This record gives sequence, C-alpha cells and structure tokens, in this order.
Amino acid sequence: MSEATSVETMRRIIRQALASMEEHADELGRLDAAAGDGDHGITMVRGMKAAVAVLDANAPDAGALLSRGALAFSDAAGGASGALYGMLFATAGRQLGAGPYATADVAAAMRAGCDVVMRLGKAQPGDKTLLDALEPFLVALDAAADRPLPVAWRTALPAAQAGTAATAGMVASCGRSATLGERSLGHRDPGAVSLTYLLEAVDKVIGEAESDR
Amino acid sequence: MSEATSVETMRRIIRQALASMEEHADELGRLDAAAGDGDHGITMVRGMKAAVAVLDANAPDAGALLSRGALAFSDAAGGASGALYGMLFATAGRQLGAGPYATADVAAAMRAGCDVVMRLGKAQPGDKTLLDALEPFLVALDAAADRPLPVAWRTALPAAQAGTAATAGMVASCGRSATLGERSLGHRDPGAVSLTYLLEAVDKVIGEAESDR
Amino acid sequence: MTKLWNDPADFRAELIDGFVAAYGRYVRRIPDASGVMAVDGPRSGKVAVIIGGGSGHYPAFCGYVGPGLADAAVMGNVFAAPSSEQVYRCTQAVIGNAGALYCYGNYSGDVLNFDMAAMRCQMEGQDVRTVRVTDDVASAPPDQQEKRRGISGDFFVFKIAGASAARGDTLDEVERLTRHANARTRSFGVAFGGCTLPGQTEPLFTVEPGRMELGLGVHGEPGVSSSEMRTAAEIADLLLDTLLAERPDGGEARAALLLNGLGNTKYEELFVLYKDIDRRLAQEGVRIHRPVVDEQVTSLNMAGCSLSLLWLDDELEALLDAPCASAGYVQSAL
Amino acid sequence: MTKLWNDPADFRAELIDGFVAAYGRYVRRIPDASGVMAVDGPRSGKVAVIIGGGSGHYPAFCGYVGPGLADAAVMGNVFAAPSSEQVYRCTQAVIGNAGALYCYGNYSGDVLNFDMAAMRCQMEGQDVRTVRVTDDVASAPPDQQEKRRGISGDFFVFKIAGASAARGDTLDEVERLTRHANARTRSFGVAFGGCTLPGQTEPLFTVEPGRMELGLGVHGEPGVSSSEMRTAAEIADLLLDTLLAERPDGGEARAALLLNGLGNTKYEELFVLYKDIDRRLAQEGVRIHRPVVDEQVTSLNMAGCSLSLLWLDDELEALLDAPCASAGYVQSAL
Ligand SMILES: Nc1ncnc2c1ncn2[C@@H]1O[C@H](COP(=O)(O)OP(=O)(O)O)[C@@H](O)[C@H]1O
Ligand SMILES: Nc1ncnc2c1ncn2[C@@H]1O[C@H](COP(=O)(O)OP(=O)(O)O)[C@@H](O)[C@H]1O
Ligand SMILES: [Mg+2]
Ligand SMILES: [Mg+2]
Ligand SMILES: [Mg+2]
Ligand SMILES: [Mg+2]
Repeated sequence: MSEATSVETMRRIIRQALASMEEHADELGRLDAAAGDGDHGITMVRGMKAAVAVLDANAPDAGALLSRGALAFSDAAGGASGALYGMLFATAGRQLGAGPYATADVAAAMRAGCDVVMRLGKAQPGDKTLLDALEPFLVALDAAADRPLPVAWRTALPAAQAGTAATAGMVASCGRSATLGERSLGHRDPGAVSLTYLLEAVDKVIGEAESDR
Repeated sequence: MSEATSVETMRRIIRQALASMEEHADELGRLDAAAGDGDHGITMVRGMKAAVAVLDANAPDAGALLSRGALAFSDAAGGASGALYGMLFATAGRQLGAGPYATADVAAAMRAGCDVVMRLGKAQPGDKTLLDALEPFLVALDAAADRPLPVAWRTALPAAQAGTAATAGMVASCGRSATLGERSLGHRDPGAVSLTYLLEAVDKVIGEAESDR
Repeated sequence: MTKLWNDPADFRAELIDGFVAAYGRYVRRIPDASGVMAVDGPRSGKVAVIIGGGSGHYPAFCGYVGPGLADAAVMGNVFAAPSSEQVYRCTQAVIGNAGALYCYGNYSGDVLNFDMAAMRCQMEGQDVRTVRVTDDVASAPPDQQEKRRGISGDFFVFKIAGASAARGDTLDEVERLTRHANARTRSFGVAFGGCTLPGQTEPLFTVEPGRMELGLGVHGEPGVSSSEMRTAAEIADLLLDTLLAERPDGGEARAALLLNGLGNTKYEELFVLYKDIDRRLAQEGVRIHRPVVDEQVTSLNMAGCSLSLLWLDDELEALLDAPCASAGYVQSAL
Repeated sequence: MTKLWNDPADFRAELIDGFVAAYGRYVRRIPDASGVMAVDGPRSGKVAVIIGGGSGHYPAFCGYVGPGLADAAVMGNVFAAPSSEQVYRCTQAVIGNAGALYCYGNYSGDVLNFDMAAMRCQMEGQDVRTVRVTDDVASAPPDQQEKRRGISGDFFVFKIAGASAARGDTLDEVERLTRHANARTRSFGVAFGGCTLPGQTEPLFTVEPGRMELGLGVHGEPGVSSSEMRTAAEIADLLLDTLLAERPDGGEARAALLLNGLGNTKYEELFVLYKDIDRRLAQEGVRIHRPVVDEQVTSLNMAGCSLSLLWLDDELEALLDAPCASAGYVQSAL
C-alpha cells in the first residue's frame, strides 16, 4: 500500500465511521438511555462529523490524519466517549505514523491506545464499557498478526461482537450507569456497541479496498 | 311553612346544592377548561363545602342562613364565581329575612341578588355568563308568582335550562373566556350550567317537601 | 403534571405554610388570612403595595414580597382569585397612614374581589387605589387596552410600584407611575402544552404534536389561535412582530425585557430563543435594558413562554434599577 | 419535552450566545471557547474558581458565574461533559497568579475531561486543583463517598468555593474549604418523569403512572429503584430518613437546605413538600439556615426534586452568608 493509498483509505474509514454512527445513532441513544443519559448516539455523530470536517486539510500521513480526526472528535463530542475515543485514536494515530503498515503495526498502535484508555478511565474489561469490545478484539488481532491486515481484521471482528453481546450480562461499575448497579443488567453497553460499529466500518473500507485490487 | 320548617328546608337546600356540585364537578371543570382555567367545578365544591360547614350554627331564620352560607361560600371559593354567587345569595338572603315566603317574596329577593351581580360584574344577558340562566329563570318565576313556590319554581326551571343551552351558541365577552372570542363557541358557559344545577337542587328539596305533606 | 400534594383541598394552605417556613427572611404569614406580608412592614408613611391573585404562578405573587417590591400578597387557590374577605384582611394588616395600591392582573375574578375589598376599605376611610395589569396584546385589540388581561408584564408593573413606594412616593405618585408602567408594558406568548391542576389527572388543554397555541393565558387557558410549531428563530420573529406593532408613539428606543418561561419550557430553550430576540431588537434599533430570561410568572407546569417589553423613559428606568429583594427576585447593587 | 430550537446540533452554541446576550451584566463569552467568564475577571491575586459540565442543568453551571461565585463555567453539550480542550481554554482565560480550582459533579465524562485539562495546565506550570461534588447518597454507599455522583449539592459547594476565593483565600485554603463543604453536603432525590433531549421525540425514560423513581440522576438517568407514588408528607419523610441517616458525626444541628426542582415539578408543589420537611427537621432538632426552595440544578424538564443539606459549622456558615450575584442566584445584603 503506498502512502497516498493509506491516507485515502483513512479518509474513507473516517467517512464510513460517520455514516455508521448516523445509521445507528438512535440505537446508541436508546441503549444509553436505559441506564445512562441517552446522548451516546448524538455524541458519536457530533464527534465523527467534526473528524470528517478536518479530513480536507492535507495530512502528511494516515496516522497523522487519524490523530487529527481523533482530536477534532474529542473536542466536539465531549463526554466520556469524547475523551476516551479521542485518546484511543489520537494515540494509535501517533504511533502508526506513515504507512505502509503491517498487521502487527496496527495491532500495536491500537494496543497503545487501549492502554491509555485504561489508564485514564481506570476501567477494566468486565466493567461493562467499550473495553469489553476492544480488549478481546485486540487479543484476536494479535493472534492473527501474521496475516494481511484486511484478513486479520475480519478474523478479529467476531471477538468484539461477542464481547459486546456479553456486556448485556454485566453490571456496570464505571461511567454513568454504574450507579444503577443491577438495574443496568440486560442492556448492552452503548460504548461497546459503538466501538464494534467503528471496527466494522474499518472492515468495510479495508475489506473493499482489498477486493478492489 | 313555619319558620322552623323554612330554616330546615334551607339547610337541606344547601346540603343538596353541595351534593349536586360534587356530582357535577368534573363536568363543570371540563366546561371551564374549554375556554377558561378549568377550576369551576373545584371552586363550586370548595365553596359549597364551606357553606355547609356553617349550617350548624343556629341561624335566626332561613334568610340569615342563606346569607351566612353565601359569605362562607364566597370566601372559600374565591374567583369570579365566588364573588358573584356570594353576592347573589347574600343579597337574596338578606332580603328574604324570616319566612314564611310567598313566591313573589322569593322572586323579588332573587331579583335583588341578580341586580347586584349585574352591577358588580358589568355583564348583560347574552354575554355568555351565569346571567343567561338566571335572567330567563327570574322572568319565568315572576310570571308564575301567583302559584305556590314549589310549583312556580318547577315551572320556571325550563327557562334556565334553555338559557343555559343557548350559551353554547354565544361568544363570551366577559370573564376569562372572553379573550378566546370565537373559540368559546360550541361550549356551554360553566357558570350558567352550575347555576342551573343549583336551581334544580332547590327544586329537588322544595318539591319533595311538597310531596311530603 | 402536578404530582406533589397531600390533599388537593389543602394545597393552598400547605403551600403558604411551606413558603413562609422557607422564606421567613422575607415574609411572614398574615394572621387569619390567606396571604403574606413583608417582615419589615407595615412602615409608617409608606404606601402599601398589595399584589395578589390565584396560586400557580410562582414567583408571582407571594415571591415578590420584600424590600423594594410588594408589602403583601393575597393568595387565592390555584388559578382562583382570592376572596374579597382575604383581600380586605391582608390590606388591614399592612395599610399605614399613606394608603394602599392594589396591583394585579386584569381577570374577572380578581377585579370583582379586589374591587369589593377596595370599596369596603374606602367606606372605612382608607385610601385604596387600583392599577390592573393589562399587558397581554393577544387578549383584546389596542383600542381596548383596559380589557386586556395581565400576564408576565406583572413583573415589571409590580417592580415599578414597589420601587416607587419604597422611596417614599405619595399614593398619587405611586399610582401615576404604576399606571404609566402598565401603559408602556406589552406581552405576547405561545404555548406548547397544558398543565394539570393538583389532584386532577387530565391537563386543562392539550396541544397537538407539531402545533402551538398563540396568545396563551397564564391560567392554563388555551391560546386565542393555533398554528404550526415553528423554529426558535421563527417564534422570536412572531413574538416581536406582534409586540413591535404596538411600540408606543414617541417611545424612545429602549426597553426592559422579560422572556418568561411558563414552567415546562426550560432555561436553555429560552436562551436559544433569546439569541434571536436580541438580534432582531438590535436590528430594530431597540436598546434592551437589564433583560431577564427566567421563570417569573408561571402557569404550573404549562409548556410555553411569553415575552414582555416595558418601554422605558428616564423615570421608569431609575425605578427599574432600584435594588430589591424577595424570595422570587433579587436585584442587588453587587 | 424540549420544544424550542433551530438545529439541535447548534443548541449549545445558540444557548451560550443567548445567555451571554441576556446576562452581559454578569458574564462575557470566553473567546474561541465554549464557556463564559465573569465580567470583572481575571482578578490578580485571586484564585480562579472554574465550574462546568454538560448543559441542561441551568442555572448550573453558567448561571453561577459572577461576583462571589465562579469565575468561569465551561459548557458542554446537553448532558455531555465539555471536552478537555474547552476546559483548558477556559482555564487559560481566567487563571491568574493564584491558581485555579476546578469544581464539578463527579461523572465519568467530566472527570476525564477536567483531569486531562488539569494535567495539561500543571505541565505548563500552573497550579490547578480539583474538588468533585459527590453529594448523591443514592449513587454509592457511605464508605465509598468518592464514588458518588454530584447532583444539587453543586449549589452549596460552588457557593462555598466562590465565597472563599472572593475574600482572597489562598488556593490551599479554597481547596480545603471546598472539600470540607463537599464532605458535609448530602442530597437525595425522587423523579416522577423523564426529559427529552432537543430534537428527540422520546423521553430518556418514563415513569409509570402511580409510581416514582428514587435516587434520580440529573442527566435524565432513571433512579436506582422504583416505588409507589406517595403523598408529599411521605416523600418528605423518605428524603429525610435517607439524609438523616448520614448526618455527620459531631455535626452541629444546623444545616443549609436546598429543595431543588428538576424542571417540571413546580414551586407550589415544592412549597407543599417543604412544609413537611421543615416540620420534620424541627422535630429532629435541626436548625435550618437560609433555606432555598427553587430550581437550581435542573435536568431539562424532568419531573422530580432533590433535597440537599449542607451541615454547617461556623466557617461554612460565614461563607454561605457572603453576598453574591449571578444570573442564576443573587444573595444581597438588602
Ligand atoms: N471510565 C471509563 N472507561 C471506559 N469506558 C467508559 C468509561 N466511562 C464511560 N465509558 C464508556 O462511555 C460510554 C458512554 O459514552 P457517552 O454516553 O457518550 O458519554 P457520557 O457517559 O459522558 O454520557 C459507556 O457506554 C462506556 O462504554
Ligand atoms: N363579569 C361576570 N358577570 C357574570 N358572570 C361572570 C362574570 N365573570 C365570570 N362569570 C361567571 O363565572 C364563571 C366562571 O367561574 P369560575 O371558573 O369559578 O371563576 P374564574 O373565572 O375566576 O376561574 C363563568 O362561566 C361565568 O358564568
Ligand atoms: Mg451518555
Ligand atoms: Mg374558572
Ligand atoms: Mg379561576
Ligand atoms: Mg452524556
């Protein structure tokens, strides 16, 4: 993948992520309303729109584009998800730098982002947060590190989906819904759901790019 | 009718009036809500309860009992109807004095009350107020002045009922609903309706007293 | 919907008890009457400003009793004018040797009861005057201003009356200035939903989704006409088109402004609306003085808002700027 | 339901514009940032008190900027904490040479964003401290007070922070007193109905007729448990049973009190409820100081209320009594 191709792919990923958030905004809002304040869909759309709005500036490389988008997302979104997604992708973008990227590079960059999220947010997998989708995904991506990125990514997706589904059975201990304790049972965590949609959006773009060849 | 009988009849009338207002409170509230503030049923019940509460004090005569009840009504009810019904019945009661009453005495007392209401409230028949029930009733009562009170009263009732029905076709020009102008069309005036229920309550008591003989 | 009560029949008595218990630093209960008076009253030589009306409009009316505002508020049941007996008793509690001014919104029930009390006081040799607030442009045409009802313009008219009386003006002067303030106050409102009386389960009126009522009353009365729901910017224009059409002749281009929430239309929404009101008034060359965007004259939890303008001149502006303190409105020098 | 807006995406920006236009006598907009600062700031030698959070809680937060209260408020979107970038920018606009105190309700999003901004300021050599309001007893057990969220107790903790900073206390002292105020503030609330975000048509939660939620959040979160609807007197006892169970050890029997409406539960209802709260506290031998019965920390037009007590000692009482002025709360000497 040439650097120009990487930058273009990143642009398409961010646009696809916005489209996905718009498509699922109501669902994310409803999930958040079940135990939280109902703004997760609105927040994700607002953030992704801001990320798309900075796409046109000419970025040196795909990693820089991701970081820049992440900062714009973070500022526009606000809330817990603005801060955490912002740090996740800003860190990953900084570490990615210029392409081309091997699967292991991408996995390492995402892992670095995940570490920052855990340090900042003080949550662990099992606390019913987006980490319950992210952590299993990263483990699966690592396990497929010797395969081409589009294949590895697609291979890892079911781990995120399964992790998200499992959050319905968890009692929240972080974030707004923590207060509701047992009452948060039965609903998937909105952050885990949105993260999985984002990972699927990436898959859609890099999977298609793959088949375009 | 002995004076003791008159006093006892007046007690029964006031109790019957309360029962009637309680029975029709929701209807009066709905009628008032159509163009006014919806409190006419609540207000009439509150006022009549206060009138009943002063019944036990030993009144010298039926007229005094009515006046006293009217003042208690007026103070507890408040609002336009508190002031107007209060003046209507306080004036009528003062003029009635001690019984026994000929039909003409009662008609004259009610007319005196009606005059005060018109002077205070500055409304005329046709303005969609309780006067649209009261005025035709008094005309009819006058016309039957040579008949015994229970008969004359019953004879005059249809005039009040017809007057009330006619208020549905009037545009209010007094009271809260005046502002709504044309929008007040189609609903009977709550004050005309409550006045008619009060007149019917009187009929019920004096008519029965008649048949008791 | 009104949710908190014990027995709806006791609602007024309990709310007065609670109000007096909470705001004893401003008011005390008038013995044997349904009303409250300022803790420092009655003051000899000072005109007593007496306001009142039905309950359900807080801070109107009891919330405006205190230094620089009213001396007493007579409190009726929810949406019912207080009886003349209560108006009379409250008057006797606060009237001094300088007479009293009654000031209240122009509604049939209030007029009847305050007038009867005024007659009784006058027959007893007391000087009692009356200024009725008639700010609602929706309720009668301009040539019949005396027929208009009083809505959120109460806020300004009470403020001027209170400030005039507080600085020691005579009853003639307090009456003149209050009348002058009322003549220069105009309001117009919109409603998006009705309210429910304590103990009732049905709202007094409902507004269909996607529609709004124009020219609402502050007692849960529906509006005088109905229209499609509009954006905040369009509603700003609608309110101002109506109010600016009655800009008083020779009126200088300055006005005090109240954007008043009725109970269920909240502060953030009012600010969004105010942005466009402010912009439009700047375009029209009107200088806004000391705007207030808040709930001042409510209608239980009715949804909607009203805009009031008091067209200022120098004497009104000085009175408006005077400090005052009460449970519902504090204006400090700080 | 939230009814007034133009484009829901512009709601925050427009409400800030409208707020600043209306209350320019207290605040101005912080250039290039989503927040407001006091007109007289920054003042050299004075600790900057910076509050903030999502919008939808007016007067919290922007309504508390002014003399004797906060120096700046950072304003997020409705129910969304402001970003760390905005917190940082607002801090830079008002921080002087005496450092800054961040004070806000303890919610994940606010903690993350304010903490990130604090770290950035500290890396640039500025002294920034943080006190999170943790008054809501429903949100975690007593031995985990630091996990509790902040609700209407914000009002008291901000007041103490603002008064301490206004009299010139050092950052150490402002922080100590604010922390002390928070440690002695407890709140508990009930909800009767949810609220609707601008542009949405469905409320965030609904409460079945005849039921109520206990331990509500101020962001439209449902309560932690549900019960049958009760009378005002029963709700008074329910709120106080919970709060009095955590009366601090050695606490004198005096407390400041806020009975706070969430938006749709109106003043008259709150006074009816307050009557029984007052009676019960008198029975318990608690002296209530300067009670406030009002909407202070709202949740759009959510139905319900919360009761906050600040258990006073002499130093807190003096700070609470200091005058202050802002769009949302004025305390005058008058
Ligand atoms: N401390 C945390 N660590 C990890 N994820 C968190 C944390 N707090 C919140 N989240 C995630 O953020 C999501 C909520 O995001 P959002 O609704 O946008 O923000 P807010 O909670 O501020 O309203 C939760 O579903 C959860 O996945
Ligand atoms: N000026 C008036 N003259 C005669 N009747 C009046 C007048 N004003 C109001 N009414 C009567 O009072 C009724 C309303 O009473 P009510 O609802 O109890 O008082 P309020 O209008 O103060 O809420 C009206 O339906 C009308 O019949
Ligand atoms: Mg949320
Ligand atoms: Mg009525
Ligand atoms: Mg009424
Ligand atoms: Mg949020």
